[in-house]
Amino acid sequence: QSSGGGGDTIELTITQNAIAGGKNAKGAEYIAKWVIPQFEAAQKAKGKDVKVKFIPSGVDDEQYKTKLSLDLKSGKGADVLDIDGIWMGEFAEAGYIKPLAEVAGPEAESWDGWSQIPEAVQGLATFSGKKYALPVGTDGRVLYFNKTLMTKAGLPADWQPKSWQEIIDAGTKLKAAGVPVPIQINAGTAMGEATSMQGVLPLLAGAGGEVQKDGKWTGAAQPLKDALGLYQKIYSQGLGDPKLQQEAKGRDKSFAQFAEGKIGILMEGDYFWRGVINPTDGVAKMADRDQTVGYAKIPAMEPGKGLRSQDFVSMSGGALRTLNPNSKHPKEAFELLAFTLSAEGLKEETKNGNVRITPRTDVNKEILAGDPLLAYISEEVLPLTAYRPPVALYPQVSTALQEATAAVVSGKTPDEAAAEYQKKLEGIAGGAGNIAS
Amino acid sequence: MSAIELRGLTKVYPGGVRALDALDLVIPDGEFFALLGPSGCGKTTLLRTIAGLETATSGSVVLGERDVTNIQPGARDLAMVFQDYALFPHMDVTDNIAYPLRIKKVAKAARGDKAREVGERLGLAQLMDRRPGQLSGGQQQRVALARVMATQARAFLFDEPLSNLDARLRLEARTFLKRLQRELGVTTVFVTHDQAEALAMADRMAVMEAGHIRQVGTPAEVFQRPINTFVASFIGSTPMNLLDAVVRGDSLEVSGCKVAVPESAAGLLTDGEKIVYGVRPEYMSYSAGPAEGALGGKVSIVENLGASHLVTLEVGTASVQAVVPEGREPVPGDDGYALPRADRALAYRDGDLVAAGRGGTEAGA
Amino acid sequence: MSAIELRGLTKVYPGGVRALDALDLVIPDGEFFALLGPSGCGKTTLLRTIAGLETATSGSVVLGERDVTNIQPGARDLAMVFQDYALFPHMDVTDNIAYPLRIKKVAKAARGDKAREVGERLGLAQLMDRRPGQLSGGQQQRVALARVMATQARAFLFDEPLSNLDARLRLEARTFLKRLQRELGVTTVFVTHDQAEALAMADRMAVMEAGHIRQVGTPAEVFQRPINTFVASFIGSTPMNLLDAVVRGDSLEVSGCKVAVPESAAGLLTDGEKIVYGVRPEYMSYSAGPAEGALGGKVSIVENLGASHLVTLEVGTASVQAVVPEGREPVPGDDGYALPRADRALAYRDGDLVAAGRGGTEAGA
Amino acid sequence: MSPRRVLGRIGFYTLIAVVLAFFSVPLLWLATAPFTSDPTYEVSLPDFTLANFRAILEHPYALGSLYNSLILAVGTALLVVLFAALAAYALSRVRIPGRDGLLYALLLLSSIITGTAAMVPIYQLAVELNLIDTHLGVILILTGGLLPAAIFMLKDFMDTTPKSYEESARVFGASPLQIVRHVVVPLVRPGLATIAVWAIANVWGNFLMPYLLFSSDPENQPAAVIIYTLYTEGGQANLQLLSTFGLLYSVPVVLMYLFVSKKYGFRFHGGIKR
Amino acid sequence: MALATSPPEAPAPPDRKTYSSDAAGLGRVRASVFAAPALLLIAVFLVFPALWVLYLSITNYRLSGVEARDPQVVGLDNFFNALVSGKFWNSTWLTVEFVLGSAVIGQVVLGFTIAWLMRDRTGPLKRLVEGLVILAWILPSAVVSFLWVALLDRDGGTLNLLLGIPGFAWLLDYPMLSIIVFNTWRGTAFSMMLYGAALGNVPPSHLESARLAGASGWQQLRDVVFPHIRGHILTNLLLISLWTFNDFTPFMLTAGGPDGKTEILAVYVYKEALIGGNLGVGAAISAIILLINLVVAVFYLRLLRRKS
Ligand SMILES: Nc1ncnc2c1ncn2[C@@H]1O[C@H](COP(=O)(O)OP(=O)(O)OP(=O)(O)O)[C@@H](O)[C@H]1O
Ligand SMILES: Nc1ncnc2c1ncn2[C@@H]1O[C@H](COP(=O)(O)OP(=O)(O)OP(=O)(O)O)[C@@H](O)[C@H]1O
Ligand SMILES: [Mg+2]
Ligand SMILES: [Mg+2]
Repeated sequence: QSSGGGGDTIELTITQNAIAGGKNAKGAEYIAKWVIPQFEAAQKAKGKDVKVKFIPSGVDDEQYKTKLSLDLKSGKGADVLDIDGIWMGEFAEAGYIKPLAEVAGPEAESWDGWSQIPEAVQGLATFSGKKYALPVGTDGRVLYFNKTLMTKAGLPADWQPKSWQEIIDAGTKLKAAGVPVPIQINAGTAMGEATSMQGVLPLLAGAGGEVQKDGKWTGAAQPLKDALGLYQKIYSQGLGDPKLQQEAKGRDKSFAQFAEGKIGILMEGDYFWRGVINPTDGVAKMADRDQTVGYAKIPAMEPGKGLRSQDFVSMSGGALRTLNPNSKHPKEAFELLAFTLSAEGLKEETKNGNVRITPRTDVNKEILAGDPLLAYISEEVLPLTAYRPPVALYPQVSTALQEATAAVVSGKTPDEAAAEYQKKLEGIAGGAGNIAS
Repeated sequence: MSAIELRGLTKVYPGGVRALDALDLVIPDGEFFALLGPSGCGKTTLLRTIAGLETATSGSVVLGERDVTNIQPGARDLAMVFQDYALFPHMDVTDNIAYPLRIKKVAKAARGDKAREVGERLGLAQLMDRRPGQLSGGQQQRVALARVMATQARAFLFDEPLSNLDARLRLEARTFLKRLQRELGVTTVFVTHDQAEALAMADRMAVMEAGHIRQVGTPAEVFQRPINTFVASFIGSTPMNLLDAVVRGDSLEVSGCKVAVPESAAGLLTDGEKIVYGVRPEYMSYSAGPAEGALGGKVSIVENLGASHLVTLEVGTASVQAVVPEGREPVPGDDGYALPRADRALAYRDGDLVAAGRGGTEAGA
Repeated sequence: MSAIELRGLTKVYPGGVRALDALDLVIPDGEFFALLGPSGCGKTTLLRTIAGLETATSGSVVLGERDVTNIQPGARDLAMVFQDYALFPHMDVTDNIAYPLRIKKVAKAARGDKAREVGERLGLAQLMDRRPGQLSGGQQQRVALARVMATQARAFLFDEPLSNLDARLRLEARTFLKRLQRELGVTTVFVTHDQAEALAMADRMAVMEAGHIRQVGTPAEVFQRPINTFVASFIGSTPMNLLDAVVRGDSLEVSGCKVAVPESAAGLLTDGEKIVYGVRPEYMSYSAGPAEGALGGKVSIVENLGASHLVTLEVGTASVQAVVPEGREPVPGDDGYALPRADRALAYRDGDLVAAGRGGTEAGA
Repeated sequence: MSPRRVLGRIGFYTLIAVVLAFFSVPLLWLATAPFTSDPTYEVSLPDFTLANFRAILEHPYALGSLYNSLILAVGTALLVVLFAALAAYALSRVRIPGRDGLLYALLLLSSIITGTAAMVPIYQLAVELNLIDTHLGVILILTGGLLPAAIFMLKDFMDTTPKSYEESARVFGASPLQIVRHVVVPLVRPGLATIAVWAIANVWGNFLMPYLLFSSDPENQPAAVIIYTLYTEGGQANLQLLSTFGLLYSVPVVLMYLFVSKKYGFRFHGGIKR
Repeated sequence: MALATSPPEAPAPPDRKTYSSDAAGLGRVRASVFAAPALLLIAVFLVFPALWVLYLSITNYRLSGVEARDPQVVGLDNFFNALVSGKFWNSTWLTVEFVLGSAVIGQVVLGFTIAWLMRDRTGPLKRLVEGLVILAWILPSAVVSFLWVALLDRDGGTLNLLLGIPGFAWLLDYPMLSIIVFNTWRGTAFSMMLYGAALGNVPPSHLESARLAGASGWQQLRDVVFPHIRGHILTNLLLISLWTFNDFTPFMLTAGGPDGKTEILAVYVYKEALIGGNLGVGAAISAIILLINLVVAVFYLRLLRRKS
């Protein structure tokens, strides 16, 4: 609902896909219990009567996105809203969101927080060279492994593979040691975006490729074939469970299986550590997480063969917080937006075990100290990471990629799967002209 | 004064069926009038047109002084009992009886009293709280009557109200209904396809066929002097014998037998003419031995009618039926002779009664 | 040889209703047997148990020599006509008639021939291609009969096959059916609740009440000497007069009048005893003036029966009905006297007939 | 008993047992999981904890959402039953040319509205009509979608009720509305009840419309939406809450069914009149 | 024909103003008033959006992106693209399998069987059976999908536990069969109730006269029952086919997978319109579904009209 200020009271609304008692409950709590009273008090001190209302939500991202689109299209929606980083392009193209400076004025550009946000993370909020939002945070992907199983298979507890071959070798050993699922790298369409982010995209980066480069989509190029080749190795040699990749609840099951000690190596983001196997409130709690679970950077195919010639790679995403161009009080809305991402606020949000990687280096330094994994990602992984292209066509391309992995898992050769991908890509991108191979 | 008067009433259904064809009829005040006819002849249509449930295609319906042809059924001040009684299954007996009063906005207490009063009169006092589904057919019929009585309508219309009852109950209901009508003195039109019912109950009756009224008269008139062969064969517990006959001087030749010319047709027949000779089985005397002027033949069937028997004789190619009193009935295979009563025998020419004064009142008279 | 024999047949429905109660009955070969009784007395249940559509709770059904109590209905070699005829609406007349043959795997051509042959016999030749919906009630009934006839069954079972017909058609069908049965000579059990039908058609009949057979006998036996007041009041076109009486020496006192002791009860009554005096309206002679031994009172209702009238007299607190021949009927309000025929009057003690030899055969004999 | 009959009995009860098993086995999970402290997809003997129920009672929207569901379901059912009954009655009793064709066309169109593609038109329509964020809006939209099938089914009911009841009331002078109130509605009550339960069951499970149309306050969201919040940020089902809430979410419809079936009996009439 | 000569005291009105002659005296005008609220709601909330969807189907409208700001009419492109894409035909074929399997065969046969078995029973057994069947029908789909995931789960699934075949992946190896059985489970109640009512209308005497002639169970069904309830069968087929065509619930079980093996049209539309944001394409496919439904309806009506 656009803010409609009655009298002197300025009414603001803020929404995100979080809700008390459910999805992202802690995020919702932070807004409702801390941001709103603090912000209102701060404004009052400035002599402004501001009322803020939080509109929680708790549904699939697609549904949240649909509703945001409908709201924004109709000139409705909250003044401050959270979106996923990869939606930025299509929202901007549709005119649903506008550059911050355009909405809130030059204050947006001169926000003091920008200086604390690394360049790469700022890129997450940048489209066509303009800043459309503030980043809410970011994440990174690593390889998790079960130290107990590794030891059993004769592998080191501080395992760090340097090439894909080492992953395969470790899988082979794990298999020999009787581990039911040596390696779990998401594949197939059932897991949706999880297959892309925790599967084919890191591998593609490891082979030195990108989905989109300089405005052109990458077709059936060698990096893709290599990435698919790794899938083939894993799933044709019995190192992974191909069935699990097809199950609608496959990802949930992979979590449960890892927690039960049935999976040796698992590629996942930091959410897995924070929200899944978290001994206190994860969905698949691992009481001995800190002792049993190890993590390693994702290696490039071979050292130096990764994206930007790196030895290790990762993928990151992250949410953005932006302004509704229809806001009646864009200045105050921006103040609210900035307030939620103030150092003080982020510290407040991430206390009591709700640690996550925030966009601000100053905050990260302080809060991540207590969590080895998050500190590891923040320090070791984020510098290597890559982001998905924030353009409208990306979701369809991602689906095509997932289908390619599915094809390989079910027995097609990487070349065939890559060729099919290229064909689909031509359909999505509107002709071969938009594709580089 | 006439209670109900129909003038040239015609009803053509959308499909083109002409269910009533320019029908004229006058029913005096207080009369119990029966409408009789075979299935599909238009009895229900006539009743429904009087009630206003069907709109007349042409002609008019006059109730008392008032032309109601274009008046809503609810405003005609009539009450109707349907063949299936149409008792509301979701209301108890009291509410069913009181329903017309409820529509007339009578206060709840008053209409309850009235319903109880009427119900008591019809012997329903014990049943006032039951639903129709918990009543026997005879009880349901009485509730339907009570509902009609509670209305104080100008006239009652009954559409075969007895045909859903047991044979036994039907007989009782007949007497009951007749007595009730006599007491109330309300003009009543009663539709039935059972001639015995019509004969037993009606003050006057009309026999319909294919949208026309063929004969109107008292039961005795219609029974004794049916105006045409249709009415003749339709009326009577046992069908009238209708036999092809040829006039031979002052007698008739019927299936090879010689019988007397019917008294009513005396002098109206020409020699050699082919007519239909009609005589009711009740008006035949039966004997085992030959008799002058009797129809003789072999007994094929003997049906027990209770205190008498219906004997079917094969006379030449024709079948002749006669009612034989108890104790004198033959067995199939016997020879038998049936002597018609000349004063009750009738002659039909081209289907119409040959008679000086003609029997009963003709339709529309 | 008996065609159908029932031994101690009992049927208790799941709800606990004892529809048949240890019933014994023997129906000889070739007989036209009528089952008569009020609604709910178990007639249909009896028929259906014979057919095998209901399983007997105890007792047995024997057809010819064969105990079929546990045999499937389809294997009992019986044919049944249902009250609604149960003609299949989607098959034409030929197919309907031929249906039992089709089930018996008779070749298509052969069964078509048979259907046509039977249909012709029943006057259906012109209708063989129609569907049941395009037939009148009477025609439908004949198709149902034809279907039964085509089977060459050991016995026919009819469940009120006439009650769906027009009053007129019913009379015709009665005669037709009776004649057909006579010609075919197939044992037939015929259920009805219409006593006139049973009397007219049956060779022998049984009167049922509440799961028991109350009386078995020829129509004349049952009509003239009903074994108890239930049968007495159930049989007869007009209900029997059943009047409270007190024995006073060699005559009876009925509603303040003195009438003769029934001949059949002579010597069997004790002085001062309270009995029920029964006499049929048909067995009364009516006169306008007082007569010795007659019941005198005021005429309340006169119903036309065709060639006679049913006169209701109010005698003291009782109503007495008498059949009065044509021409001698009174009008309501007249004084009238009805003299019972002593040889046809009956006496009932505690509901049962008081008589030396008792009328008819008793149930289970 | 003849051997054939014994065989028949055995066959009958075997079949019934199979049917019973088929329909009850999937329900086992709902009976055990809510009472298990750490439920998985496995059905196992629960440890009979009530902790999950405590947790769900603490959920800020859970109970409220059931109340919202109730409002939407009852509101929609009332409108559907009321409007469908009136329309079905009129269509059943008065011959309108092209009536059957119209009904079929509406029935077919209603299928498009249930699809996802219709959400944009419906949303924008609701915006234009100011129905966003109101229960009424959701109720009206759902009613519009359910009406054709409801009219279709109810008309069958009406067609099979004898006209003599109405005619008899009419001769007594009852007005058409009185006839509907006094006679028709009580007569077709089982049909109305059936349609009501059908409508309730439909609304009870509907997610998309309420989700889209209640944009600003989860306090208004029905259970069908709130059940989706019981996932983690990564999209994982919180089975403790989900199974428990699922049970609570199911109970009202079941109670409603039991109530209606006890009170009015359930029966359907069908058959397109030719 | 003797027309009435009007007596002077009650002159017949010159023009015959007839009043309504239907059972309740409604008349066209009042009937319209009765039907108006329903028709109005239908017009506003059903017909109008439906026509809008049909309009969308000829545009390249998307939920977001440039086309959201400025959709172009692309004519029948969406339809052509759908018709030449293997995915669409795959989906259509799957939908046909799904509708035939779960509605026409599963629900109809099972619903009829239960109604037939229970036809002249009363008491607790009947109430239990009907109650369970109806329970499956009225439970919300969000709950029901979990029940079936739990039932069919590969490792701890109740079914595998009962059958003693742990590890058998029903949803992966027999995905279509799984959702067909699921939808049969879910939707049988409607058919059961409808056929229950229909069987009540089959005159018992017809069945019995067939039995007396010696007809077997199957012969009774063929010769007596089916001809009688044909109207009900077709109403039922029409409604459940329609509903099944648009049923989205299987998505919650299989998400259209594995490998699109259960991507029925409703799921296809969901993916295109909601996940992919291609509302124009989604609308076009919806329109095609509508067309298929129309064909099915006409086919059923033909069947119904024939031989009646
Ligand atoms: N609503 C209608 N539409 C068309 N034709 C009708 C309608 N109602 C009756 N008919 C036709 O009008 C004629 C007279 O029908 P009506 O019901 O008045 O006969 P009926 O004498 O009452 O017969 P029954 O003794 O069978 O009740 C019949 O041919 C019937 O088919
Ligand atoms: N299927 C049944 N279940 C329980 N009770 C039944 C059943 N069928 C009949 N009855 C009961 O058994 C008794 C006898 O019924 P039956 O149908 O044999 O009577 P009937 O003499 O044929 O009556 P009618 O003349 O009304 O046809 C009745 O009390 C009836 O209610
Ligand atoms: Mg009639
Ligand atoms: Mg019976």
